[in-house]
Amino acid sequence: MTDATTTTTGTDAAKLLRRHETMAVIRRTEKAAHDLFMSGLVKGTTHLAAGQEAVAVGARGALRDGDYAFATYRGHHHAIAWGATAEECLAELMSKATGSCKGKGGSMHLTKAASGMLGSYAIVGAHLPMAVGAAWSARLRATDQVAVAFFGDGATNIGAFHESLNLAAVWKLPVLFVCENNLYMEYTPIGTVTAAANPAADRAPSYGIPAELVDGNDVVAVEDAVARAAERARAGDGPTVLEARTYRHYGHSRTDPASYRPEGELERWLERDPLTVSANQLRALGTSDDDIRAAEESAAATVEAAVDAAKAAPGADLAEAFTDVWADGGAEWRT
Amino acid sequence: MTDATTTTTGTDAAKLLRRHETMAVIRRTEKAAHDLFMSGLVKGTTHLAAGQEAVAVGARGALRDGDYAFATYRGHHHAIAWGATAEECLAELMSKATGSCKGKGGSMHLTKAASGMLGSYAIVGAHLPMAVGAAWSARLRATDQVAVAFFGDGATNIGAFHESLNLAAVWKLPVLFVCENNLYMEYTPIGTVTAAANPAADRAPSYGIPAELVDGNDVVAVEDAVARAAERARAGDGPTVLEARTYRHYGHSRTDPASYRPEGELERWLERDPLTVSANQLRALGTSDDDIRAAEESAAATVEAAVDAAKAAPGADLAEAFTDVWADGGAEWRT
Amino acid sequence: MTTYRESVAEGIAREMRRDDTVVCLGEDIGAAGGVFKTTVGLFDEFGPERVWDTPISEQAIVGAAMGAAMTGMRPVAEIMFSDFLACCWDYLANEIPKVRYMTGGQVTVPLVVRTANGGGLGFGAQHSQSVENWALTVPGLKIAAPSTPADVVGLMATAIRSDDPVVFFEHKGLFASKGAPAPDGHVVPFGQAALLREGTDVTIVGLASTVPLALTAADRLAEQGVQADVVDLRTLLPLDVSSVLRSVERTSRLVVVEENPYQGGWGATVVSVVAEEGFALLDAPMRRVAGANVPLPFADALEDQVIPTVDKVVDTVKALVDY
Amino acid sequence: MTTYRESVAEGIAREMRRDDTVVCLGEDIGAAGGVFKTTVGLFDEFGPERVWDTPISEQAIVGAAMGAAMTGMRPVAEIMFSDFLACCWDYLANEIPKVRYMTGGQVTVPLVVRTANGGGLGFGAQHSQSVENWALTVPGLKIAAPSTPADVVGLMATAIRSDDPVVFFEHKGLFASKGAPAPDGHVVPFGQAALLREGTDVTIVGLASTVPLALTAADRLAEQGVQADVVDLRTLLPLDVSSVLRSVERTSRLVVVEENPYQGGWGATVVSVVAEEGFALLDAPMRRVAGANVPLPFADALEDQVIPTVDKVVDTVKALVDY
Ligand SMILES: Cc1ncc(C[n+]2csc(CCOP(=O)(O)OP(=O)(O)O)c2C)c(N)n1
Ligand SMILES: Cc1ncc(C[n+]2csc(CCOP(=O)(O)OP(=O)(O)O)c2C)c(N)n1
Ligand SMILES: [Mg+2]
Ligand SMILES: [Mg+2]
Repeated sequence: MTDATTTTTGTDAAKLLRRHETMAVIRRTEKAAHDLFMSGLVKGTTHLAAGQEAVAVGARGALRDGDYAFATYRGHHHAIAWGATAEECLAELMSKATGSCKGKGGSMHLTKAASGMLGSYAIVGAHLPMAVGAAWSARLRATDQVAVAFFGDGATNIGAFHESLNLAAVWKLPVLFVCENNLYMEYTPIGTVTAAANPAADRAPSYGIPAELVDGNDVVAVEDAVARAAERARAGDGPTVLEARTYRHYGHSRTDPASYRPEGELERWLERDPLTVSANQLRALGTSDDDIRAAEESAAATVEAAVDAAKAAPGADLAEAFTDVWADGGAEWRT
Repeated sequence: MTDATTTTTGTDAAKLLRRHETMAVIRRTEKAAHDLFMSGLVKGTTHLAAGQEAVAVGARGALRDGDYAFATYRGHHHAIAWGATAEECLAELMSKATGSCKGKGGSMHLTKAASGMLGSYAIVGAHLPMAVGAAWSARLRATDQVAVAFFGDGATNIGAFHESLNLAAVWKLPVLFVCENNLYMEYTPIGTVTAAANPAADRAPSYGIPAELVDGNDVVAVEDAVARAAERARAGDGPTVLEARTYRHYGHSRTDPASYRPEGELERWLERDPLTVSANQLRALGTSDDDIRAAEESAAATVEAAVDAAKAAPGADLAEAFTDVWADGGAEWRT
Repeated sequence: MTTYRESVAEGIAREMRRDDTVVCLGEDIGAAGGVFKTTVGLFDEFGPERVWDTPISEQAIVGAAMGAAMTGMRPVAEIMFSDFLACCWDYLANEIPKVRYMTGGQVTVPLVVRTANGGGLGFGAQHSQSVENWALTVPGLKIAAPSTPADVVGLMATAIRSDDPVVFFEHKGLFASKGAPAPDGHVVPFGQAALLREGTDVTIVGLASTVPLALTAADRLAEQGVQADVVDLRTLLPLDVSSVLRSVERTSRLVVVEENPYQGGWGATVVSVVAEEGFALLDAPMRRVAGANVPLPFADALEDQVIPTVDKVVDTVKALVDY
Repeated sequence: MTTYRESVAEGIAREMRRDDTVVCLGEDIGAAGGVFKTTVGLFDEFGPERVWDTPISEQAIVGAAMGAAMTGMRPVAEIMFSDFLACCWDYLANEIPKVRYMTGGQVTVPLVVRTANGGGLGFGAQHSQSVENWALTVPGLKIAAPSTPADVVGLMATAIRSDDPVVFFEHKGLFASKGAPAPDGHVVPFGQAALLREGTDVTIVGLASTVPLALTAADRLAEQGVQADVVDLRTLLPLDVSSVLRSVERTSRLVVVEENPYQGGWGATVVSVVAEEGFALLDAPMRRVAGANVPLPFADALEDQVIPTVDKVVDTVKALVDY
């Protein structure tokens, strides 16, 4: 296992500025989701990814069109990184007909299948075998696609994690296991319930899978690490485990004030906010503050327009309650 | 992980002769089960442990009365090592009222709860969390009991294995995970479906659990290794993984002629038959051939008598089909 | 008045005070008090040796509870959302309910698996199911599903004291509901339905969330001159078919209201017992107001389309009394 | 004549020849041909890139099948004994049947999970269950359970070609049974029950193992002057209630014979549909001959006590026609 060092190799400023803007769109979307929740326009629950943007955006940046992603209930950032618009995401959260899942999925199930983002799953760890299966399928169809599963530190303690890593290793499949270690499973510090310091990376070797620890708040570092893993995967060298250390700015879900956090922890992580990190990298690459601000303003405008459009959209179509069970579009269960 | 070397430290000849006799009882019982199956007196299926006797007998030898054992569908040896009589086992296989489970369990579920052998489970891996729970219970009740789970190499690829090792490690529980690696999961060589050369031992370190490889055909080696693990467990130092390399003489189950075995493999293992190994050790300790033969004849007589008694016993009591669902003894589901 | 939510912790606490062998385990149930705040106070009162936070390992949670139950403890395991019972279904379906029988009575498994069940809160397809019908497919489990705060306490007492394994369904949609607190020493036996309202025209059978719904419907029906018996089953197993048959004897009409999907729903079992044993009592077809045979949608307007509502019950009963 | 067992491999092979995207995975299904010998010949004909041996990892097997199905393949996953569906129940209950709906139709999951179901072979409590009722609790799954060799092939064709997920229950007790081989290109549509015998006195509905049992019972009843319709449902979902209602219209009496336990059994759903929609057709109570509400015992004499038998069906029908 090697510690990845941040590098800007192969990263040009224009590309990084695009990543920065996507991260800003995610950040604004999460803020909007939070505010809309507070004002009663989003119901149910949400799990916001503010603070973790760099993992999704870096990973997508390293991958190709057609590569598959599987995400969790904390999956807004993955959906947007894979091309879902802020509008279709927010509309989904607001139970609108224009939502990406027609209001049938909600925050926990954002999906953008058209660009390979094959769903957000709300049973912890359940999607890991699916990603293994998508990678197996790529191999069977002799494409050079890879599949990536994003999951939390807490997910590494569930049985499906173990079965997935073993099967992926035995079959040498082109799958990337990307753990977003944000230090907590809900309200419980991950270290108190896990027999490994780095829950994903420390376990990978026992499956013969190479692992890398990566700074999950550094979009460039993530992109580089995922690029290396994807290259191995496409070369037929099998799966990789990446563990990205990161932090969520909000509580676990909308009902969580996160009072279990030690004092100062959030503040320390805010200093390494992924958007701050990438802004600094941009400056180091010679991008002007004006250009950075312009990207951020563009992101803000995108999300503002998205909020307005989502608000204005019609509510979910009641007839949709009885569609999409079967591939024929219907829900008939008897003859 | 250390490779255990066979040692006879602390093993006196009289004790070893008792182990030898118990192993011989198991061997004869398995042979009887096989023959009774062939003659139609045992129905359903059986998974014989001939060849693997040393693991069960050595483990029991190292443990105390009151320690718990959880076994698999291949569990005749564990039941007998924990004090089940050949007669109650064979009667169970023959669907007799005198069977250890009244004919309701069968070969796959032999149980001797009165002496801590809390069942044989036929869903691969399912009993590992139970052993963790029994160890947790020992700790909660402040006894110094340990719990041992016996399982096969194939069981290491199922999710419950992972969850059990993690929880046992995090809670530092007095539980022993004893893998009987007999090279095959049913008809499939374990190496072809497992991302670790030693499926249990190689994975233990990633949970921070100490592991030991042990010669599973050497009852003394097993006893020593289990004694070390039990000592650690009772001292509050948590779980241990033991991987005992061994071999089953019969096929996986009664329908399996084991034609997938490479030529000569069985013969090589028969040379290291646990009964041969222990007989040699006895001779080295000065036990006479006569004494060894007497123990074996005593075992043979025990099993012969058991077969006769089981044959003569009445069939399962039909009324028992409707007992033992609930703790009150009954099966009432409505009021 | 107290809430259903608070009654969960109260019910557990009362038993933990009585009996040292009662211990709790589950995800985030300790200092955090559980994601639904249904274990608030337990950690403070009983400490970390009685209230255990676990990793996300549903199989280990329930499997360890089973091992502990077989060796002298009375564990109360929390599976956060009932949908996640699927992650440890082997224990609920194959291990816990069968081990006593298949060992010929050598062991007992006195444990409780508590779980937050049901919809109505907009949690979507994987966090909203009513899965008490899953449990009903498995002989060897007892199944409780209270509808009021007092019943939560009273049924919890029976569940924890039971030497048999119990799946205890706490309805998410009822957590905030209020009712009279349970008196001291309150114990509600299993298999004893509550007749909550007496009528002559129709029997409405409900469970957990569908009980208040049935009561509201009965109020509305009364305004229209239709008098309903409302029966709260309280437990699905044991199933109190006697109370149902007794009521149908008076009313000659049966409507079962259940949140789980129609296909494979528990209402079908109730109806089939009445079809076998109460056929002569019936003046009309039996009706089931059940969840639709679709996954649960996120949007609340859509969810209302597919789960039972007061309107659906009222309409069904009215059509039936006109039969 | 061919066996039910051979027809499983034949049914799969026909589809694998037609369609390159059909691949198989499961434990010991490759060179070994499966523990029930239901995949014999596939590995030889199609090779290791189409027939995959897996570790003992039920979640990974079915989860990987799901991922492959979402991305262009048509996987056929074997779960060796249906009891083990409990080990991957999350995929059957929460993932596979819901993903299409909860994504608003963005994905489809054309896969088959095949499994050996049912008792009668003395495999004991954890290897003998009839668990088709588990699957029936979950909207979003199609459920097939053939009773004859030809139906195995014909329903397998429909299952594999289906763009919806299918749980395919092969009955262990029928593997050795014989019947006419399926003609070339044989396809049996889902949701179309077979009327296997016509009578006027009673409708007997069966599925898989209970179909031959119902037919034998009908023969015996005919000797005693009772003429039975025997309906083989073939699939539980879609459920062909029209055929059942049509038959009851003629016979006025219904007996459902199912191997799964009475509590939560699929027969209850059939009965409840008839109770709702066919009440006026009935001249007598409906009856269910079902598994007892106990785990399955090992000894064959005990197993006979708790699963349906010809005698139980005959006795039940006779009592009913005398009603
Ligand atoms: C099988 C299962 N168990 C429990 C939960 C409840 N739950 C939802 S999120 C969560 C914590 C997950 O932690 P982690 O994997 O670190 O992801 P994070 O939320 O930090 O992104 C838990 C316990 C669930 N959804 N699924
Ligand atoms: C969950 C589950 N999957 C599959 C099986 C079928 N099965 C029974 S034994 C076995 C092989 C087990 O291999 P191993 O763990 O090495 O034990 P051994 O039989 O060699 O003692 C399999 C696949 C099962 N009983 N349970
Ligand atoms: Mg986390
Ligand atoms: Mg083995």
